Amino acid sequence: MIFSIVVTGAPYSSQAADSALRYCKSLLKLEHQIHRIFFYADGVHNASELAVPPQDETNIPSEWAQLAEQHKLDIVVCIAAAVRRGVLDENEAGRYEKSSHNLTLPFVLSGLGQLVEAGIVSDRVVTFGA
Amino acid sequence: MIFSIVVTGAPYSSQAADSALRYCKSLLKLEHQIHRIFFYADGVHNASELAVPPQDETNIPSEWAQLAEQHKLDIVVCIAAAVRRGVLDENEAGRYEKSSHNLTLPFVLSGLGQLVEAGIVSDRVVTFGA
Amino acid sequence: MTLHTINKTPTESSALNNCLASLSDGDALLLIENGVYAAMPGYAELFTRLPASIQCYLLGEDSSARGLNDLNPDFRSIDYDGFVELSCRYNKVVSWF
Amino acid sequence: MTLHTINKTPTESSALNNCLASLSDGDALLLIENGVYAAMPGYAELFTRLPASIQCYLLGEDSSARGLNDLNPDFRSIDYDGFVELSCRYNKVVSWF
Amino acid sequence: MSDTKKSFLIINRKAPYGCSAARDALDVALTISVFEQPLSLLFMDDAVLQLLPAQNPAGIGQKNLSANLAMLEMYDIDQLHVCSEALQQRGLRAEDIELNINLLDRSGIATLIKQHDQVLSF
Amino acid sequence: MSDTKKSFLIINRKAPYGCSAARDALDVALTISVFEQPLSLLFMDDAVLQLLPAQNPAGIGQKNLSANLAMLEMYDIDQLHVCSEALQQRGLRAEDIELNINLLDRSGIATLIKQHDQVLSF
Repeated sequence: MIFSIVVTGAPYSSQAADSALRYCKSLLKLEHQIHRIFFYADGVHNASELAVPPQDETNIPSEWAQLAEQHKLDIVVCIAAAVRRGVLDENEAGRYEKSSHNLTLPFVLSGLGQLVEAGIVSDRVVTFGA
Repeated sequence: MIFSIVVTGAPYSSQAADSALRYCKSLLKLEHQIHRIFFYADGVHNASELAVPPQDETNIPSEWAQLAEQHKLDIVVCIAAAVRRGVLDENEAGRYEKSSHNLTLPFVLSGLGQLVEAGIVSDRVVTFGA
Repeated sequence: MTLHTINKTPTESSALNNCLASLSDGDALLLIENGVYAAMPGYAELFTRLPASIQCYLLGEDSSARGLNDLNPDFRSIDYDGFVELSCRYNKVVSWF
Repeated sequence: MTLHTINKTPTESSALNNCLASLSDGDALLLIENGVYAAMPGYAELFTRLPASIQCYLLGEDSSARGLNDLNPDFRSIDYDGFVELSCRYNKVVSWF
Repeated sequence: MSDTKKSFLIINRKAPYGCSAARDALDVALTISVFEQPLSLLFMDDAVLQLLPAQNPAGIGQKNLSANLAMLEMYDIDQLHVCSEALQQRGLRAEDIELNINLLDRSGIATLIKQHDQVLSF
Repeated sequence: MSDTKKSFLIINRKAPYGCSAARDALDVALTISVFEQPLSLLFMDDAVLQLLPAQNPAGIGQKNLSANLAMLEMYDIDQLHVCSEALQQRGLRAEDIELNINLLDRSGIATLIKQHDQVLSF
């Protein structure tokens, strides 16, 4: 079955990000297809390259990145939500004349159309809310 | 009277940051002393240099920075809360081998002792919670 | 005597509920942000058992923002300067969120 | 038929309340994260008026995390694989948070 | 983009201005309409407070949500469903709302959820 | 640091694990004790759920909060006040809590707030 996942909570601030990660691992284990994981609202902080959790805790941004690389997942961050919250890729950093950027690869910034398209082509959309 | 302010909400995600900013402006107008503004939990995102709100909205991190410079305010971000949420100064970025940092100046990262000390020396501590 | 601020609606969190259960005579309530919705006439019964010694305020910027015109007359509207003045007049500020 | 997930306690938000008001016959409830506290025996009366056609589940990882041992027997404990299976078995998933 | 259609329901449950949920939902609604997918909006619980007229958030540095909601019809978003119980609990009447709304009781809400393919919550 | 003392009250209202409030409060409590200021903790509403024994959050990738709370006495943090109404509403008894706690009713909570100089909420 084709799934898409929406995450609206930041790591550590709410449990949503951790729950979504565990749910996605189960989806892959049970051989479902993940069309897209979409990070919206405070969920954009899941993509922060600068987050440094204590060593005995899960590094959620890097877990997402690893999972995405391993399984060729499309992990998309809402660009409008991200830019206002200070999560920028190289492109946006350039556009707004910021000297640095902090989006972890392979996360990509894109528009809300990616959420809607995911809803159209997926059998299930599951939201993990903050 | 000596005030200290605690902010635990991120800009845009909650109204707490905007309320705290307006309250601080009133404190200064009424000639009270602000001993410290302490940013804790999700409030650490108030210090993000990379946040780019739409042009017709308040840029809260830069408003804090301006207010602090103008009035020589001590604006302190809890270092533990900030590091796990991806808000780093140059020092911490170096420590964790990150290629960039995103703390707006004159915000400083420091420990929770700065919150407790503020509570000891201030007549009032007012928290703006998320 | 304590100034209690509440910034959540009566249903989105238990902040108001918890605050009302924790008041002492002579304390004051100040509704801010989403807290101002509690001053809608429809919620008036939440406040009927308050002792007369409890002063009730709301932040006018927040009630105007939300389109609240017809308000519970027990609440006096103040601005941020008024909020600061109350913070001085009472011995401490407790935030319920 | 819909799978409804709830991730808040009965008092920290109106999520559970809103969910219970929106069920159709044959739907299922799944308590996750802080939502699992609703399966404490002390909250059993919240669920007494549920139609028998509503299946009730909770995520075992979350109830163990929180030290909940003595649980409302109407709730069946599942793991993340079970959560995925329920997501397939029902036509859609609605999240209440 | 394929020709497939999915019907979307957006459930709004939060008051405006205190958090970003109301605006986040509105942005998603507008995007769904760009994709020309069937869309309904449901306002329940505190979200009925989004529908109050005469909002004026200039004093708190935010944009006027009610002005945006009033524009939804221009985007052919005309399925605005409102929980009648939520209005009543807040002492509001349908006449207080200056938008073209459809009142729903509990069973109406259950049916609405049943009728849509994808449900997004805010 | 001056010799001034201020008494602190930390009000806990949130359940553990779902958000960071419980841990944030604990970190502040430990810091206040380092500064050797008088400190009381109040657990009301969902925060009484922080006090349940046998928590095991390994399956959700978090640290055990109850283990940390059990260590508070070592830091001379022994003023743990608990709202009896909050326990009762959740079907809990004082005997279920394996910590040395002091039960308070509404007027006890009001008095506790009155007695402290600074109140921090979580």
